[in-house]
Amino acid sequence: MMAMDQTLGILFQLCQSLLVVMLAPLLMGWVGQCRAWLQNRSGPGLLQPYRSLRKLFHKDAVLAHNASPLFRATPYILFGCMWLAAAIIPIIAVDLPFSPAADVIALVGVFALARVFISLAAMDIGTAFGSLGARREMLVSFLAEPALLMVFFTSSLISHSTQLPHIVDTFAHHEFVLYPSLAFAGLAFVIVLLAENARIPVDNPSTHLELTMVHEAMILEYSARHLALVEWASSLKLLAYISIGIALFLPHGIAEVGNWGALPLAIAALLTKLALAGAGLALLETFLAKMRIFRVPEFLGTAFLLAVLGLLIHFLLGA
Amino acid sequence: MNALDILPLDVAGVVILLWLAFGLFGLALHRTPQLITRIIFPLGALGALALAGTGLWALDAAPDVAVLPLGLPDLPLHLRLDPLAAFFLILLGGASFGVSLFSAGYFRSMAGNTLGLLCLEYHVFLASMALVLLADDAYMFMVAWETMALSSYFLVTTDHHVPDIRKAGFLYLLVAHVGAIGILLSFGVIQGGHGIGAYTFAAMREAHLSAFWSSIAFLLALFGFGAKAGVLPLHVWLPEAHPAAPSPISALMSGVMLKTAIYGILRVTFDLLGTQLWWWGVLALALGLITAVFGVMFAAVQGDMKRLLAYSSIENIGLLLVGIGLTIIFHAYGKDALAALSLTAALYHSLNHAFFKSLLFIGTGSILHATGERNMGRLGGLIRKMPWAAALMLIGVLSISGLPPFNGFVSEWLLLQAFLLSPGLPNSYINMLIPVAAAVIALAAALAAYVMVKFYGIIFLGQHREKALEHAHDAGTWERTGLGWLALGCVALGLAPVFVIRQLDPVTQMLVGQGLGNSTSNWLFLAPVDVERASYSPVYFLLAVLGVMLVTLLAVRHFYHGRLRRGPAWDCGFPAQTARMQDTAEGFGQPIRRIFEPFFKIESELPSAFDTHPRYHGRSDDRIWFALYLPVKHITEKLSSWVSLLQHGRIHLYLTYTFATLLVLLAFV
Amino acid sequence: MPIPFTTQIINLLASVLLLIAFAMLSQRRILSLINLFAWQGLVLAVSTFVVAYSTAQHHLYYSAALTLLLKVLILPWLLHRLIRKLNVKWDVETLINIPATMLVGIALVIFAFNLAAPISQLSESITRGLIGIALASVLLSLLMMLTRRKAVPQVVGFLAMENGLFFAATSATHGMPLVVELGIALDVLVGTFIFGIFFFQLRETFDSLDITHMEKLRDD
Amino acid sequence: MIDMQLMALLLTPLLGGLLLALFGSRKWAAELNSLMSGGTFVASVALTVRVVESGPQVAFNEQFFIDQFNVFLVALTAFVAFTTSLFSRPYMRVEQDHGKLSTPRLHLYYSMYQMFTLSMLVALTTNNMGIIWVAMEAATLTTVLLVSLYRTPASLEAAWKYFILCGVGIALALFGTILLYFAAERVLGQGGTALLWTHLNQVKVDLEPTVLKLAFVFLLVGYGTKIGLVPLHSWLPDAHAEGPTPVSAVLSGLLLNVALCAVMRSKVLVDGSLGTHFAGNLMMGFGLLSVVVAALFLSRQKDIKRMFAYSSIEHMGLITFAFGMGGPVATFAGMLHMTMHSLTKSAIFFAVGHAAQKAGTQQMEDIRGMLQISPTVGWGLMLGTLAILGIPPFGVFASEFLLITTAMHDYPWTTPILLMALGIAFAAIFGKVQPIVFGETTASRLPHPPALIPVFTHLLLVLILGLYMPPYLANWYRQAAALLG
Repeated sequence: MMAMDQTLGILFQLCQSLLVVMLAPLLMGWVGQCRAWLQNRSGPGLLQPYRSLRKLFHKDAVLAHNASPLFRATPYILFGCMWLAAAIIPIIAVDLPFSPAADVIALVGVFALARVFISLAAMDIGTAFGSLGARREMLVSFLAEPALLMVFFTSSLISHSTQLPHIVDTFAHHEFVLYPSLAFAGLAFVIVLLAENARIPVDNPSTHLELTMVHEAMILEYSARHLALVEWASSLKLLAYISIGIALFLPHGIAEVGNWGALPLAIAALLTKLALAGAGLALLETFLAKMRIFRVPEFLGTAFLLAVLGLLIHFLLGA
Repeated sequence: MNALDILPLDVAGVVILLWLAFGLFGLALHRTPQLITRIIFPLGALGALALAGTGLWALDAAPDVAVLPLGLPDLPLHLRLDPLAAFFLILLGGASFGVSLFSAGYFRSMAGNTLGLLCLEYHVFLASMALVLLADDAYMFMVAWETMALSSYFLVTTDHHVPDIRKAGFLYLLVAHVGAIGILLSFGVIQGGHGIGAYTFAAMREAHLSAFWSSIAFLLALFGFGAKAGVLPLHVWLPEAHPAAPSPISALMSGVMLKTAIYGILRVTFDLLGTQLWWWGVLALALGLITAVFGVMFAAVQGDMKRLLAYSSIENIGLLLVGIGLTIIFHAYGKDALAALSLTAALYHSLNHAFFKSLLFIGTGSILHATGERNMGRLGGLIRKMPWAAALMLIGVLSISGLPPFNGFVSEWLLLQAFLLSPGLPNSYINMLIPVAAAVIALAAALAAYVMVKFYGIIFLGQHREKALEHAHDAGTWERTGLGWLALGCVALGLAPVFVIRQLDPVTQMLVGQGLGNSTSNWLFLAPVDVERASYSPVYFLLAVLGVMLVTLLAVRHFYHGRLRRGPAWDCGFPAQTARMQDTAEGFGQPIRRIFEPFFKIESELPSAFDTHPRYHGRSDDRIWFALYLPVKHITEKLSSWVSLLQHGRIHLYLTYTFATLLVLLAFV
Repeated sequence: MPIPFTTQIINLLASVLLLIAFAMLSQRRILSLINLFAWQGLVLAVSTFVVAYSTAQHHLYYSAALTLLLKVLILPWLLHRLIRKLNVKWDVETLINIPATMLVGIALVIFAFNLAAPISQLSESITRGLIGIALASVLLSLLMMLTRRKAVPQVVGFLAMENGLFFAATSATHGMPLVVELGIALDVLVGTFIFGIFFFQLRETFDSLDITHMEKLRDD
Repeated sequence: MIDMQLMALLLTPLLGGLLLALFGSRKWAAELNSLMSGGTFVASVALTVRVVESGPQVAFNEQFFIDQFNVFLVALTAFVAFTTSLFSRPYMRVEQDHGKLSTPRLHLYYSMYQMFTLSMLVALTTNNMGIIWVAMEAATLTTVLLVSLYRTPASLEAAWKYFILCGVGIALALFGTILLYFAAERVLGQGGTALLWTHLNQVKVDLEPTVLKLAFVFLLVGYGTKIGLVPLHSWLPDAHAEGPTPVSAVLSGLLLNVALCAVMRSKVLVDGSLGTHFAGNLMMGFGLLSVVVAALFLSRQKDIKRMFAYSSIEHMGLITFAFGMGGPVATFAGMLHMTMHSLTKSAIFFAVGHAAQKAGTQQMEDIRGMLQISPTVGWGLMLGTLAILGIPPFGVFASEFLLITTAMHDYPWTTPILLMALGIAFAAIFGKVQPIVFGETTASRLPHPPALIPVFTHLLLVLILGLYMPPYLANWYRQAAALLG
């Protein structure tokens, strides 16, 4: 039975890993498409991200003369980290054998690792925009990261664990309880999600206007397969974040431990939830306006405060 | 004598004596500097390694006591090697092994006289740190403690021709001395009865103090050791002294010496004082948080790479103090398992900090040698000139930023776990406080990453900001070995936390009466409480990331062509990209300065649009210096000037003093 | 019990001693000051002699003779010679005016008497009350030292203080051991010589014996 | 036997004084001075060995009395006087070369130096409270001549103040002595024995307390002036700064101790008579005040010798405080501190002397970078300063540790005050000495090499005693402490 479970787990794990890496560009495309619809444009289609990736992989890479090995290694590290992150978040099944290797704190660490590398790579060439982007990215993150950690803390305190599967299990399969603290945490999480994935109002993924860009400024020097990996990693990151959101706040429908039969249902539920989240994201981006960079700390500070408030409410109400 | 009779303490004693002897040899050999660097320093490094081994050996052994026929008549010098001391000996030996190896290369071009003296001071410094750890009575402790301060003071002022360095050295020794006074007072409060024999630690352990006096002793110890550790508001010396010292010395001071202060706090709080009160922990926690945020905030705005690292040390000391504070709180409420967890976090972080901070500091030494420049605004692009140093320091940077799978992450993880386990304390205020504290820790950790990206990016990446950097050379063999050892330490401590924590068990057993067992037998998984609650496996983590990277790389290589062209960087339509367009160190810190503006005392001069020679000038100062230190100085000066009125030069007045004294005394007889 | 005649004489001499101390305190002329000092020495010598006679202690005779020689003859002569040589005959300049000084002096005397009262109770011999007078004259001389502006009166004050001490030593306690007295006398003599040397040096260096010139060494 | 040894001790400096009075102008006067001082030191060692072996001794018809307490001071005095004479040889030659001193002055210096040693030794060894006074006065007179040796306006002013203030002080001490005699005479009867300390010590319980109280006030104010207790200290910085450096060294290192020894002798009697802690309280008060005020004075000093003079006040305050506390450990600490202070402070003055000569000034802001011009002088000054500031492993720390730990137990409220004062003193002194030793130099080389053996001998002794105290030395101190109670 044990061995059976383990094999099953590994299968689940592989399954999810492949699923996320294939699904991520689609999510990107879906968000873009939704945005286009909301803005009364026809949009490039759901598969546009795949086409872009394909095109980028075919191109010749151009590297600046002074690019160092760090610059070349970063896309792989980025991609590796994001894939790992997306793969260990329980979205289709609770029992993933790889999950114990990294709990939520480690998950935050993975994101940080990727971020530090991309920021360093941005500074490697030594252009004005690269370091500008790196600086802004780190600025955004140093406020977003603690907020994210606080969000995790709230849910960890409720479920008495920092293990994501365990958290999800608590929320999804135990008695349904309303957690007011989670409302605050959820709000904070949305803000963090917007900030960390370079979405409006913090950053605009579809602009290359020098003075406003953050993420795009960092990857200006990347081309071809490197750029493809970076873009892919970005979409994985978005997927990972949305998955976290789903896992923490909407885990219902996820497959229980060793439950084969629930798997198709779980995948279907997941796809629905992802589609809804993507649409919601597009909606938010359409309604909000990009803010000045120095308003961002206030915005993220709000998230941080909300998250801490959530924690305090948890202590106050015990929920 | 049987070989089996040799005890760890004997070995430690021999190493200390050897260090002292090496120092004297070094002084004697000042005519042949190459002998000092090629032989004495590597031998000293071996001694350090031996000491670390001894510490490892002594962790599991029973405490070992020795009384030397030296010292005061009724208070001979007592030595004791218990698990706590053993752990810090490992830290000392491990970090100084790398630093000593590095020094063998680093000091090669120093003039003989200075080098001989430096060699003496360096080894006395090492020996005195070891003696601080081994001391088992107040006198021995104070002697070792002040010798440590003194030798490091001389090391700091090695380059005493620079007025700023002298100033830094003075400030350092002054604060150290004031701190030592606090420690001495603390011992005086704890003393175990009358007579000078009461000043052995053994007697102090037996002393039963009231809650009031225990608190006084704790506060004094916190003050005294805090001054050495750089806890706010006693930190002012640290960012001055660390940059002033030669880099290996900064490494030792920051990596090891600050830990002796942590050791002191632990020794007094958990070993000498019988009981702990919960509010001590709250105080330590609060101080630690303030220190951590303050340190990292100031680190972010520094332009001098060693100053930046010094402020980062303040931050890390803050984190350590937070860990200690948590431990006190848990222990005071009888939650010893949790106390063991937070104490493990603190100890682990001490060890980590010793490695990565030493690594970074000696790394700055290599950069300094290669470029002669400490100001980050004049560096840049060194990764291409110094690939070895860059690669090894990258490990340090990632470790200190608290990124998995390196060592900084492990201790941060443990600390956050301790926070998460805190609910359930009987005091609801503390329960409320702790999440806020955790939030602040998270903020500090995230800012640390910011700081380190700045540090590494400005120094190593981008284009050379100065022409002269074209001629920079990489670190030499000895230097690489030293850097390599410390980097190896960072990686090993990051990958094998379970092993390390098992070694820490006797220490936590000794201090809080409980060890931190690992709930799984699997050495790959770190699960301090329960695998259901939390677990982390750095090895799997690393393998996974590497595996994914490898798969990606192979896939990319396999399916697609590997064509690559080199071209100029894209110029965004500007006519020319120059190195001056990159972010400066100051520019990189600017957002932090803006966000935390009230905490800095900012002076800046912006050029107007019509200046023919526009110059920007700005500095961010520490408000505490102006709010606390200068007033104290002024008050003392004022008092002094009042007192000086006594010495007015007029003999009539002097006679009047005599007369008045006589009359007053006679009147009161 | 009637007080013995010798005691009456000693008490009388003690009062005279105190009177002279007051006179010195109020004196404005330097020559008179030195003369008063000589008179004080004489009183001291006589009182020592009387004590020696009444207690039949032979070494006190030597003391009396020594005092006569040193304090009445040699020291005043030396001081006269000095001021002649230094060509200074000015008035004594005081820092506080004389009446105020006198008032302080009276307060001091009351203080000294009160202080000495318990000690006087102890003594059953002739010395009753003498300690108080000796103490008063010591304090008065000290007061004189700290109110005089010039070097010579200050030294005279110093020597007058020694007189007070001698009086205490011989009359109040019937004399210290001779070896001590000899030593004291020798020291006083040497001291005076050194004073003399100093006067010349000071005058040479500062062109005056006004000690207010010597206020260069200060910290304020 | 003991008579002979004592005679050797006292006659050597006397002979030295006479010889130097005759031959002080000769070229070899400096060597003769050292030789005689060396002889005195040898005699003192012999005497010490004897006393340590066979306990307290009286000599010359009970006029002299040597116990463990004063023999330790005798040895210390003779030793420092000897090393100072070694130091003064090159120092005085340089002064002569610079035209600051003429040969007749040197003549005076050498003979007075020996007479000064003699008077201190007499004051230490005599059993007669009256003779102590006489010897102290003699010591004052000889040092007045030494302080005014340069005959500059400043040195005359300093000597004058020294003379007047100490003269008045010592006169008050005489009054105290008379009162003591007054009390003693009623118990011991008239005549020679009533001032002998050994006799007084035996009958101290019977002495009249009111008189003794009064006597002690006079003695403390009187000898306290010589010790340099605040507020009676005013002469001390002037005299130290303006006299020749060897004189500053012996004044600080020795004369102050001798005066303190006289106070201690009186304290033993007063304590016995009163049976209260009256004397101790007074001494503690003076000590504490001296420490605090002197520490505050330090930061405003510009003249290096003046600064270290204030430091001497501070340390004498500490010692007085320790003796005031009483008890075996505190007294032990006081004596240890006396030793350490004498050795360290004289070493500092030696180094300061050389440094000031090289820089041509005593103004600290003009003395810079000693390490560059003469590393040994620089290190001597640096280590000496650190030692006197109570930095371990130097012995000053050992005694301060004992002192402060005892205070912590007996009078806890005093320790923060003491330690704060020590902290202020540290900041003041170290802040000024550091640039003198470090940095770029302005000084020049001198024809005569500095006498560094005394400096480093002293510092080495202080270092060794900080880490290891030989048992016989500890026993000796302990016995002496027991004598003082």
